[in-house]
Formats: sequence, structure tokens, C-alpha cells
Amino acid sequence: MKLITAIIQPDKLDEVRESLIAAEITRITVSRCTGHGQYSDEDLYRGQKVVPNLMPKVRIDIACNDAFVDITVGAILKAARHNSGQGGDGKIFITHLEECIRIRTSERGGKAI
Amino acid sequence: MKLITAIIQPDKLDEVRESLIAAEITRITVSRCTGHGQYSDEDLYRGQKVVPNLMPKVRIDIACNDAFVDITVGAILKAARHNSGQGGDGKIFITHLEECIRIRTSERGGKAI
Amino acid sequence: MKLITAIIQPDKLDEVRESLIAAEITRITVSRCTGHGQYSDEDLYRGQKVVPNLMPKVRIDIACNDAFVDITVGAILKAARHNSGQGGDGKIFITHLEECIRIRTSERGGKAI
Amino acid sequence: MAKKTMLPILLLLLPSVAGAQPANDSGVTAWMLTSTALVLLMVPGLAMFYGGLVRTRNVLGTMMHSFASMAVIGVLWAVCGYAFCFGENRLGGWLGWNGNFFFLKGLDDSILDAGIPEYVFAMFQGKFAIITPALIAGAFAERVRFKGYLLFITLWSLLVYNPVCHWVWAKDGFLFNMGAAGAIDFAGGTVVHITAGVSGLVAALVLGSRRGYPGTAMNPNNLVMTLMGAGLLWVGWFGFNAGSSISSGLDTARALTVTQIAAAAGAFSWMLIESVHHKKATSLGFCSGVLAGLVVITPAAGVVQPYGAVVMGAAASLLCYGAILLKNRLGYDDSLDVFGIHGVAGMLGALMLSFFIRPGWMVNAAEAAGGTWTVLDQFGVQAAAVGITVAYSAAVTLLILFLVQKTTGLRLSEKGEMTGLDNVLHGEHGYGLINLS
Amino acid sequence: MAKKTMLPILLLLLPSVAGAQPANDSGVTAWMLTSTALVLLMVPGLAMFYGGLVRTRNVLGTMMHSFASMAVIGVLWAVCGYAFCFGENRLGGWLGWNGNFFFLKGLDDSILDAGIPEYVFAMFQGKFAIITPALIAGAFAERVRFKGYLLFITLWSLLVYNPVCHWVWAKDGFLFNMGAAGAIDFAGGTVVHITAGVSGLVAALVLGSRRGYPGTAMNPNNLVMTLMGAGLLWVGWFGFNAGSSISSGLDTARALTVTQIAAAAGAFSWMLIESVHHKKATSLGFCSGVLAGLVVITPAAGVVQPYGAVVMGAAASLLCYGAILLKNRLGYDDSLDVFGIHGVAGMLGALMLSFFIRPGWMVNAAEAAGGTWTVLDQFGVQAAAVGITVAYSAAVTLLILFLVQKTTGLRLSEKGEMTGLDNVLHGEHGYGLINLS
Amino acid sequence: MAKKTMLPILLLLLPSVAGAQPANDSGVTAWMLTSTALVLLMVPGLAMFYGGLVRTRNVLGTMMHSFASMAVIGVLWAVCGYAFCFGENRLGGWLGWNGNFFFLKGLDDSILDAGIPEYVFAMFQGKFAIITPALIAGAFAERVRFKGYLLFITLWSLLVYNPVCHWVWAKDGFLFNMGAAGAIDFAGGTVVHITAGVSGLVAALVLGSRRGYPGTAMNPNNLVMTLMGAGLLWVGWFGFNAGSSISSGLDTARALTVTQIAAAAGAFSWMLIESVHHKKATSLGFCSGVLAGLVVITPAAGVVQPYGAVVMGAAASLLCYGAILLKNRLGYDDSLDVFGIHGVAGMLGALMLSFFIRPGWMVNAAEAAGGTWTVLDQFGVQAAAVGITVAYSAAVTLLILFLVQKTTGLRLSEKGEMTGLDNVLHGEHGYGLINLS
Ligand SMILES: Nc1ncnc2c1ncn2[C@@H]1O[C@H](COP(=O)(O)OP(=O)(O)O)[C@@H](O)[C@H]1O
Ligand SMILES: Nc1ncnc2c1ncn2[C@@H]1O[C@H](COP(=O)(O)OP(=O)(O)O)[C@@H](O)[C@H]1O
Ligand SMILES: Nc1ncnc2c1ncn2[C@@H]1O[C@H](COP(=O)(O)OP(=O)(O)O)[C@@H](O)[C@H]1O
Repeated sequence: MKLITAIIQPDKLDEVRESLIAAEITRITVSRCTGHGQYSDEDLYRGQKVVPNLMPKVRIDIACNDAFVDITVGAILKAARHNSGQGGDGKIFITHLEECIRIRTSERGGKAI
Repeated sequence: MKLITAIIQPDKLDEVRESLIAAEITRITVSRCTGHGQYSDEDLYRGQKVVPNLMPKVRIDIACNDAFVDITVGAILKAARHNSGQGGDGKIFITHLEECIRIRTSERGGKAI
Repeated sequence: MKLITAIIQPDKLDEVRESLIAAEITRITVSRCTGHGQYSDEDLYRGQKVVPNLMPKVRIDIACNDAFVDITVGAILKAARHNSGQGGDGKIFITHLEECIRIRTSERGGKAI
Repeated sequence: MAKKTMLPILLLLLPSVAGAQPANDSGVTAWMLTSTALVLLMVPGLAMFYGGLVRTRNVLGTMMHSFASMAVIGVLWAVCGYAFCFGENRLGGWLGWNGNFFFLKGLDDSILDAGIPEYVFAMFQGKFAIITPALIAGAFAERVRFKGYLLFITLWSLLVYNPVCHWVWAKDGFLFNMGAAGAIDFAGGTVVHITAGVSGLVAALVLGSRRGYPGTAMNPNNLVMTLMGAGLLWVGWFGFNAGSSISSGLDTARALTVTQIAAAAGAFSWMLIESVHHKKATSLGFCSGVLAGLVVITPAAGVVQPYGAVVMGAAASLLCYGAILLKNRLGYDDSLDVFGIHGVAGMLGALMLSFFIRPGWMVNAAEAAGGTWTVLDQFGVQAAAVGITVAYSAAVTLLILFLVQKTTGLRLSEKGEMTGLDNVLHGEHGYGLINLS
Repeated sequence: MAKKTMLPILLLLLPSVAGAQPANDSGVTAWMLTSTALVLLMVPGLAMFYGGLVRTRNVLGTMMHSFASMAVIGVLWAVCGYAFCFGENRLGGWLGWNGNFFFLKGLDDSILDAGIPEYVFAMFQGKFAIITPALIAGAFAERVRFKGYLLFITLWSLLVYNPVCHWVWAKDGFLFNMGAAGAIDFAGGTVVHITAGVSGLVAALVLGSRRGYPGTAMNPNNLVMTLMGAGLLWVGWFGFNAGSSISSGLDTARALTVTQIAAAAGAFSWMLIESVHHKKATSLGFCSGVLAGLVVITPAAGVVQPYGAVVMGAAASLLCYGAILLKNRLGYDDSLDVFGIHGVAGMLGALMLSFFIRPGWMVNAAEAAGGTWTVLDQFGVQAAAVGITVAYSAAVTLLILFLVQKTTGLRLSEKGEMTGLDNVLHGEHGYGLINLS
Repeated sequence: MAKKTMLPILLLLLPSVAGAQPANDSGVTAWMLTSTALVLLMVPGLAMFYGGLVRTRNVLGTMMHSFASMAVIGVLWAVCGYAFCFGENRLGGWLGWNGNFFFLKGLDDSILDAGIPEYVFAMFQGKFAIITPALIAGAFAERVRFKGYLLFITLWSLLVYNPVCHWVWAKDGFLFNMGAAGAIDFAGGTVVHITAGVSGLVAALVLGSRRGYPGTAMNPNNLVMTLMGAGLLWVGWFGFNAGSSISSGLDTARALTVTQIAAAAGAFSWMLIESVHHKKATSLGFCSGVLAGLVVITPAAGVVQPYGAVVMGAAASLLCYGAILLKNRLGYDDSLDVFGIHGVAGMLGALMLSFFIRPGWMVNAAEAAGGTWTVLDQFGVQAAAVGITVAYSAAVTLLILFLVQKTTGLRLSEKGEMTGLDNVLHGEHGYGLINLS
């Protein structure tokens, strides 16, 4: 099993979720974070363009069985990109997941994903 | 060492913390997240029941030595379950932790947990 | 590749970021969390000192190539410590990162960090 | 607001024709100044109420809908709005006009018979003109372009608000003179709430639903702020209704009293309904009940007594609750229920008041009618006023929407909707606090 | 509020017996209307103040405690509350009653001698009846069921507020007539703050502490909102106190002035105390000082001069600060310090005012007493009024708590407490903004 | 505020010398009481406006800057501020003094010729004294120590505000008597906005920039609250300006009208400018435009007519927008643009009003001048008043800063700045809601 962590632009959350659902990946956990990669978004503050050092991002965590890693990554890549890719579009990190437990039933492993 | 990440229902945070403390696991990190697993909680909005697509959840991260993994998981399982388990009760993910460093002292490894 | 996760005191965020930038580590993701380690900070509430059970913390996630792990950890350790180290200064966790993908370009591995 | 309890009282509003300038009554002026400030307070109140109900990414854009009306209509009203509303009949009574009111220039020394400077009346009225288009914004929340919105409210104010206001509140307005003693609209049941509610409905239908509606849940970002806003609206409404007496005496007191009671009754009933229906009384339901009660009593505050206010407040909650359930069934996206609350309760109030009119009023009306004047007679007048307002608002709003869509455009792009108004249209984020920086 | 500076002035409040209706004074009416709106503003102000202090999961539920009082007591007051408070003595003076006030129906044309429509007086008074039970809610915040709470405030309003209000402010109330010139309670030291404070204490003791108190820290979810709320309370209090003169002249001005000064002095002192004690002045401390100052001056605003206001404001902060430290020592859970602020400062104000009464008042009192009337004489009267109010409120609240617990129940289940009021009782979340969606 | 439209009117403010106490006018008193409450509302309004603009870690500390002024100046004003401002010329007219006003003790029975109790005038004026130093705080936001700030505003109130207020508004103030009919400052262009703006600029320069400015982005923590605050400021400004007529009649109405119009015009223009410059109209820009419009009309509200208000509001937005761009170029850290908005628009208003004065005023001035009085004559007077205020404020603020830095210290340590005011100075966190607990 793998734990896939994607950092994406907030405005892409809806699309990424839809893309994941289309790929039948429905169980996910999302949270707000702030990141620094390449500059991109800018706010206005009293007539001045302000480039925030840290920009709002969304983090998506998905635990999945090995067979689903490519599907998941593909679904994210497809939806998270602005046009044909632009600075700030984000990253996907994959780590090895040793165990997964469903709290409701105490099931473990792949079937608990 | 392992990193145990539990996604639980917000209303169970107090109980899970108490259960962990009872098991002498006191060092934890928690954060807010939002998740999609099975539907469960519902809000009311002007007379209509609304099932949010993403529901508020709490994430607990606990780094622990291998010997404590079962105790920790057990403590969480016991406390995080609603009655005898219900949809949305959450998940526990376990990954391998390669190193742990206490910032205060720069200690490393198991004794820094 | 490794994923370095540091839990630090909120008031050290600026310094840690500056220290990382000085070490040429610019890509990071930060988020708010709350933690319980050793007691430290205290608030006042109508004349009473209140020691919160869970205290505001900041989480920093940094994916980096193996060669940069020590530099990154060193930069954090140096900046995150209050004076010569005090309770609550935080922890650093290191896990193995199997894959890293840049969403914009679909690049993978070390060069995508 | 042109008080309509009886014709003779209305004359108070007219500056005397002859040279004799009426005297200023410092007490009435004091209350009308206060009322003006209170109605102004409703604008941030509304911004907070609406702002809290949308998703996080749209909070500023939604608040700006209310605020921008202060700027745009605030200027427009001074330039020509007042002249259109309170000038003499033109174009067969479709609109008023008085060149002397252009830029309010003829008002500098004018005192009305009610004992207040005409400036105060003009500013008080101006606040109504500001808040009415802002109300509509709730119907198409989270999906309109800012420029298009500004154009929309400008046209709407000129073509819908001004004419209807003229008909109902100007001394030569045709609804003002309908029947024995005029169609009763004390503080804006037709002029404000029905026009806004109906136009909102039309706009929601024409623009279509938000992306993802109704499948995706669209959680309010800040119900806490919505509650604050509802509180300010309640307070401001005292100026809205009690100020509409253009006096500081018994009529004012009566309006204030029934306003307070209807709001309480509306809130109480909504809580009750929800408790029965869902076993839980929501805070948003509470606020909706407050609003329903306030809206229903708005046309009626000059003629109804306390027990009538209780009945009307309760009825409004029941009907609005039903209307919103029906909307959910029908599936159109009147996002913040502008029609469900303002439209429905406004109509209910304008009609239902007929059955609770203070006896004294009916006696006078009978006299004016030169014989008898029954509840049913008045109900007929009210129904006519409602019908005309509904039809006119709907038709002209449709026309305006067409115009706006052909020019600046009104509907935001799908991408813009996903990113959110705040970022796309205003280059800002509402709550920096939720992200570390 | 029945102004108590001197008996003769009080007569202004009574509609004349003979046919001659007093004339309306548009200025006084304007200020009383404004005051009514200002006191209403205190309800959202209180909701914000309290709402910010509880944990995130209880923010809406806590705000609803204030808001719901607007709905429930708002209706109840119109139906019978006013009749109970300001009707003539019944049951040996325990309560008032006037069938003519039922549903306020006898007020439709009534103008009081003070020159205001009786409706305005009734509505102004009604706001006090609304806010008082809402104050109590702070004492048992984060742990009561909504239905039980509604029942509690209904009974409490009928059985505690109405009688005490009648005793203190009705012209035939026994405390109103105690001693030479009555027990002094200008704007609600006894009627509002002592009753609420004491009843809150009793309720907190009976219901017991929140789960985890005091071990678990219970962080305020939004001190920023608490500050806003304190600001609105300060503003609203001008209506509360200056409106209680039922006039728009010298007495009003005096009340406003000492209110402003006592609040400032209270805030300043609390900051000072904290700076000495903790080297830090907290914002919550600032607000507590404002409230302490406002509460202490409430009974006194009609008789005290500026320097007295400074002294009383400072004393209130000192005593309340001590009272809260003591509470922490004793360990009971008066969650938002209703007793510590309102109870303590209310009692202090009612007693301490004796030493700062404007000389003119004492001269008149001496005359009324037919000879001499000393500070100690008045202090005795004040002490009696305080003692009676404390004992009565405590006893009857105990009874009501018993009743409520036997019927709907009042204490929330432990599970409910952990989940939070918002979700369990209202099916909502206060801040959607904190969770992505 | 001492109204300056014509000298004769001013006399209304003076209690008659002879025994004959002027009669209280309940209407004027009602409006002045209301105005006092409205100006008080500006204090939480300002706290919200400023509080929303700083970073999360400084939100409470920044709000406390506004609130603390209520406490400190609130007490100081009652003790001696009023005596300094409105007493008779002392030290060659540098300051006023009237021992009888110490602790406001001579005011207990005084009624002014304007028909209001002097207490009300003193309290209304006191609110101006409270809000002015609070405005300055925006210039050095996020980097001052609380104790130093308290000392700073105390000294500043005594040494800058009180003298300038005396010169401009006391009947024997030298600016009040300059030229034919005095320097025109209806509601505080010089006394409030120029003094605050200039002093803010000086303080920002002396204290230096925030750590990391301008490289690091400093995102507003809560623009939503900033919008709410702007709304309350707009409402409160009606009291600020219309109350400054010390009447409830035509002058009041005129002031209210132009205030409303200038604010709307300012907001509208700022939106327009931003749309052209950045293709986006921000909500903060909207609020800035509202403020610019309100500030520019403040000195002018007594003499300008509606079309003038439109022009001045628009001009203010344009100039302030430019001033802020220039600041960004120059790189100094006037954090919340106190100079850029209040200083610049205040000066613009004080000067520009000369060209829009109501003809009637000029006729009277000419009479008073015994012949002719041209726009340029008045412009000269206005320029002198502005120049003197700027120079004096800058110089004395410099002195005060020096004093404060030598005693309590004013600038926060770098470590404190990084941790944030809330935690370091007040031991609190603004938003518990953002962290689980
Ligand atoms: N090496 C990294 N470690 C942690 N987070 C990262 C890393 N690289 C990128 N991120 C996160 O992803 C977000 C988007 O990065 P982006 O600007 O698209 O990266 P890049 O510049 O490599 O294309 C950043 O704001 C940050 O939150
Ligand atoms: N495979 C997964 N990957 C990431 N998060 C998950 C996964 N499964 C569950 N979660 C998280 O756990 C929460 C609760 O899941 P739950 O509904 O109890 O899961 P299940 O339906 O498998 O019993 C979800 O809201 C989500 O945040
Ligand atoms: N074993 C752990 N697992 C998860 N989080 C931890 C752990 N130890 C510490 N933390 C996080 O780090 C923060 C600071 O810990 P600290 O008090 O400095 O640790 P210690 O007491 O070991 O020195 C805690 O508040 C918590 O958020």
C-alpha cells in the first residue's frame, strides 16, 4: 500500500476531486496548507501587487493499494494542471504505507483502504 | 519507529486523547482536516438535510517506538469508535519512521520520541 | 529521497524559513497543527494562567534528496531552538519518500523535488 | 417613506406651496436622522448575513455586492434617483421627474410639512434604494461577475425600483391613490421586498444554478457572521419601519412595536417548525424566521396591532419554510432564498395586512370612500398592487438581464466559479487567518 | 426604566387619569426610540461577547442563547410580561397585573406624561426583559440543552424578572417606595444584574461543571469577536442607561456621562491590575473591566457625578477581579463569570452609590422623609433591596431549575458536550471556513 | 464640534452669562445623544478595520490600540481634556483652561444655548478625543509595545490634540477667529485627520519599518472583518459629521447628506481607479475609498453642497490612491496608511472646500469682513490652518516620541515582533478556532 500526498492549487480542488471520483477513488483526506515553491498567484493590497511568500495550497492524502497508485496519480495530474502546466501547480509525494486499519471494523491491510 | 496517523471524527478527539493518555502516550500532534469516506454526519440548511461531500475530521499524528505501536493503535481503536462502529469512524495509517529528532536537545532516534 | 516533517513553535516560523532559505532550501509546505509534548506556553484568561493541553504549533514538510537531509535538519535545528533549547521546541520526523512528481511537468524523482 | 396610514398625514410630507416654510421639528428630525443611520447599518448587516452563507472563496465578493450598492446607488440616487421617485408624474405616471431635484439641488433650504429638512427625507429614502438591489444579490450569489453586477443594479434601480417607488410612495403615484386610501405599503413590502424577491427569482432562473448545485454541498463559511448580520439587520429594521412614519410619535411607536413583535414571532415559529420537522432548531433557521417576520410586517407596520403582528410573523415563517422546501423540490438555485424569504413574506404581508387593519384606519377609509370600505375592498387593492409589482418586476428584470448579458456579461465563467469570486474578481482572500504566512 | 431620581419625576410616566392625554414630545420620543434600538443592539453584542469565549464547537449554540431570548421573551413580554411588571399590585404586591395590557392592547393610543407613547416605554422595557435572561446563559455555557434553556428562561422571566421588576420600577412596587425616596436602581442594578448574576451562580452550582473543568483548558474560540461584542455592548449601554431617564435632557446627559466615565475607568483599572499581577494586560481583561464599570454604574447613573463614576468604575474592576480569582480558587464553573461580573458589580453599584449621591437628591429625599435623610439611611434601603433581590432570585431559580430538570431536562449529556452544542442541538457548524469543502 | 458655518451660530454653544439658563431642546439633545453613541461605535469599527488588516498574530494587539484609547482618553478627557480644549485662552492661547471643568464638575446643571446639556457636548467632543489617537496607531501597527503606546497617546492627547482642538473649535481659539469667519473645520479635518495623519507619518518614520518590510508579504488576517469595520465607520461617521452641527435641523441634514454622498463617491472612484489600473476592484480599495470620501468631507460638511461632495469624494480617492503608490515607491512603512488616507484626504478637504462653499456662507463672511471675501481669501485662511496644524503636529509628535522612547520604550523587540503582539503583550491568541483544542 502507498500513501499519496498531493499539494495542489486551491482552485483545482473541485476538479481533482471529480477526476478522482471518475477514477473510482473516493476515499480521501484533504487539508489546508501553505506553500512555497515557485511564485505564482498574487494579491492586490491597496494598489500594489503583493507576491505572498507563502501561498495557500490544498493537501490531499490518499491511501491506496499498490495497483491503484498509477490510476490515482494519473487522475491528479490530469486535473491539477493549469492549462499545460504552470508554476505553483504542485507536487505529488508517495510514501510506503505499512498498515491501514479501518476503525469501525478493525479490519487491516488492503481491504481496509 | 513508526508514524501512526489516525483520521477520526471530531467528537471523539477528547475520548481518544484520554484513552491515549491512559495508555501513557502523551506526545501527539493533531490537526484539522476534511475527509471523504463513507457518508455519515449531516447538517441542516434551511429545512433541508445536507450531506456534505467533505466532512470535518481530525488528524492525529503520533511517532512512537515499535513496541508501542499496538498499544497506541489499540487505544485509538477503543476510543474512536461510535458504539460498535459506524460509518465515518475513520482510519489509522502506519508508516515507517526513519528518524526522529528532538529539537531542544538534538537527541535522535527512539529516545527522542 | 526523504520527507522531513518538523513540528516547531509558531514564533519560530520566520526564523526557520530564513534559515532554510539561507541553506537554499526554498520549497516547503507549512500548516497549522496543535500539539502536546511538554507543557510550555501559557495564556491568560481573566487573571488565571491557563496551560492549554494542546498548544498551537506549526508543521513544516520538506521533500528533499538524500544529500540535503543533513543540511535541512541542521538549518531547522539551528533556528527552531529557543535560546539553548526549551520545552516545546519541537520535533523533526524523517520518513522515506518513494516518489516525487512535479505536477506541472510530470517529472519524477530527484529532479522533481 | 411616504407614510400611508391616512391621506391627510401624507400632506405633512409636502413642502407647502406658499412662501411659508414649515418649521423644523428638532425631535422628528432627530429620529429621522437616526433612522437613516439605522437603515445604513443594514447594509453591512446584509453583507455579513449573506457573506457568512456562501463558501469561503466567495465571502468578500458576496459582501461587496452589498457594499458596492452603497457606492453606486448612493451616487445615482443623489444625481437622479430622488428626482425620478419623488418628482411629479411623467410618461403617464410611469415615472416621476423634477429637474429641481437633479443633484438634490433644490433641497438645500427645504423643510417638509412633517417638520424635517427634505434632505433628511431624501437620504432616508436613498437608503431604501441602496438596500433593495443589494437584496437581490443573494439570489445569484457565488456566480456573477462584478462589473455585470454593477451594471445590473444600476439599470434595475433606474427601471424597476424608481418607477415602483414612485407609484407607491409619491403623492401622485397611481398605487398610492388606488382605492379609498391607497394601497398600503408602509415601509416597502412591494417597493422593496416584492421587487427584490421576484427579480431575484427571475435572475436565478435565467442565470442558472451554481456549478455542482444541488449535488455538491455548499457549506456556509461563517454562520457566526451570519448571526451577527441578522442581529444588525434586526436593529436596523427599527429605522426602516419606525422611520417610515416620518414622525416621532404615536405612529412611530406603533410601527416599532409591531416590528419587534413580528420579528420575535417569526423567529419563534421557525424554531418551532424546525423542532417538529427535524428535532433541531438551527441558528440559520432562527435568522430566517427573524427576517420572515420583519419582511411580513414591513408593509403592515402602520396599520396592524400587536396581536396581528404575532399572527403575521408566525404565518410568514410557516409559508417561507414551505416555500424553501418547495424550492428544494423544484431544484432551482435561488442561492440565499431571496424569493423564498423576501418575495414570499413580502407578498404575504401586503395581502394579509388587510385582515388586521386598526379599526380607526378603516373608518377613515370608509369616509374617504364616501360610504363603506370593507376588508375585502382593501384586499382587492392590495392584491392589485402586489400583482402589478410582481408582473412589472419580473418583466423588466428579464429585459435588464438580457441587456447585461449582451454587454458586460453577468455569469462568471466555470473556472472563475471554482476559483472563487474573491480571488478572480477582487484579487484578495477573505480570511488570511486560515493560512499560515 | 422607571426613573428613580425623584418621585415627582416619576409621575411623568403615568398616563394622566383624566381625559386629558399628555402631548407627545417628539424629542423625548426620538431618544427613547433610539435607546430601544441601542438596547436591542446589546443582544447581538452579548451573543458575540459570549460566543467568542466558548470553544469552537459551541459558538452557535452559545450565540443562540442570546438570540433565542429575543424570540421567546420578545413574544412573552408583549403577551403578558408588561402587564405583570407594570400593572397594579396583585397578590400582596408580589406581582403586578393589568388586563388591559394583555397583548399590549390598551396601549394603542396612550401617551405617558413623560411625553412618549406608552408603546415606546413598553418596548424599551421589553428589551431589558430580553437581555436579562440572556445574561444568565453565560453561567452554564457549553453544557445545556436548548429546549431546557428555553423553558428555563420562560419560567425565570415570569417568576423572577417580572416580580423584581415590578417591585423596583412600578409606581406601587414596594422597593420603589421603600425609605424616603425609594431604593435607587436607575437602570437595572438589582432588576437586571443582580438577578442575572445570582441566578447564574445558582444554576452553575446546580448543574455542575463542564466535563473536564478545570483540568482541561477551554480556549476562547474567537477573542476577536468577543472584543467586537464588547464594543457593541458599550455602545448599546448608552441606550440602556441614558434611555432609563425616560427623557432627553439633563438627566439623560448625566446618565450618559457617568456611564461613559465608569466604563473607561473600569477598563483602565482592569488593565492596571493585570499589568501589576501578570505584567500583561489582556484584551479579555479590558472587556471585563468595561463590563464591570458599566454594571456598577447602572443602578447609579441617575444620582452619581463624574468623580463618583471614576471611583465606582475602578472599585468594580478591583472587586470583580478578586471575585474571579476567588472563583478559580473555589473551583465552581460559572463559565463566563456572570456572577463574577454582573452579580458582584451589580451589588457593589447598588450599595456604593449611596456614598456618591448628588447633593440635590439628598435634599429632596430629606424633604420627602420630612426632616433628615442621611447617606446611611439610604444605604440601609439599598442593602435591603439588594438582600431581598439576592435571596428571592436564588430561591426561585433553584425551584425553576428543579422544575426544568424534571421535565425537559437542562444538562446536556456528556456525549453531547464532547460533540458540541452546534452539531448536537442545532445541526450546524459555526465556521465552515476552517474546513476545506 | 464647535460648528463653524457662521459666528452667530456658534454663540449657541455658550451657556448664557446671565442667570437665565437656556432651555433644553429635547430634539437637539436626542440627536446629540445619538451622535455620541454613533461616534462611540466608530471605536469598535476602527478596531475591526485595523484589526483585520494586520497579521493573525497581531490582531488583538491592534484592536487593543483602539479600545485602550477609549479607556485612557476616556478618563483623561473627563479629568482635564475638556477643560484644556474648551476653557478660556491660557499661555497666549496655546491652550485653554477652565478650573470649573476639572472632572467636569461645573457642568452638572449647565445647558448650552444650542439647547443641549453641556455634558452631552462634552461627551460628544470626548469621543473625538478618543478616536483621534486611535487612528494614529495604524501607522505603527504590528511593532509597538503596549505600555509605550499608552504613554504615547496620553502625551499626544495632552500636547497635540488638546491645543489644536482649542485653536480650531474654542470660541477664543485663534484659528477659529482667523480671517472673516474663521478657518472652516466642520468636524475635524485639521483637528482629527491632519493631526493623526501627520503624527502617524512621523511616528512611522521614527520607529522604522516592521521586520521584513517590504520584502515579506504581510497578508491581512481578516479582510472580512475589515469590511465590517468599514461599515460601522460609515454609520458612525453620520454621528461624527451630522452631530457636529450641534443641532437637529437644516444644518444637520446638510452635513448628513454631503457625508453620505462623498463617501459613496469616494468608494465608487476608488473602484474605478483600481479597475482601470489592475482590472480588479478590491474590497480593501472600496473601504479605502469610503474612508477617503468621509475624511475629505469632514472639514467641509457644513459648507459644501451635494455636487461639491461628489467632486471632493472622487478627488480624495484619486489623491489618496496616488499617495499610497508613492509611499510604496518611497518605501517607508506607514503600515495601514494613516497618512495616505487621513493625512492626505484631510488636507485636501480643508483646502478644497474653499471652492465649493455655499453662496450664503460667503455672503455672510463678506459682511463679517466688512466688504468682500473671496474664495482665495478663504483658501488663504484654510492653507494657514493646515500649515500650522501640520507643522505643530509633526514637531510635537517628534518630541513625544523621543520622550516615550527614553522612558517606557515604544518599539517592540524583534523577537516580540516575530511572536506577535497578542502573545507577547497580551498573553492571548485572537482566533482559538484555527487550532484544535
Ligand atoms: N520539495 C518540496 N517539499 C515540500 N513541499 C513542496 C516541495 N516542492 C513543492 N512543494 C509544495 O508544492 C507547492 C507547489 O509547488 P510548485 O511551485 O508547483 O513547485 P515547483 O516550483 O517545483 O513546480 C508549493 O507551494 C509547496 O507547498
Ligand atoms: N483510503 C483513504 N485515504 C485517505 N483518507 C481516507 C481513506 N479512507 C478513509 N479516509 C479518511 O478517513 C475518514 C473516515 O473514513 P470512513 O468513512 O470511516 O472510512 P470507511 O468508509 O472506509 O469506513 C474519511 O473521511 C477520510 O478522511
Ligand atoms: N512522539 C510524537 N509524536 C507526534 N508529535 C510529537 C511527538 N513528540 C512531539 N511532538 C510534537 O512536537 C511538539 C513539541 O514537542 P516538545 O514538547 O518539544 O517535545 P519534547 O517534550 O519531546 O521535547 C508537540 O507539541 C507535538 O506537536
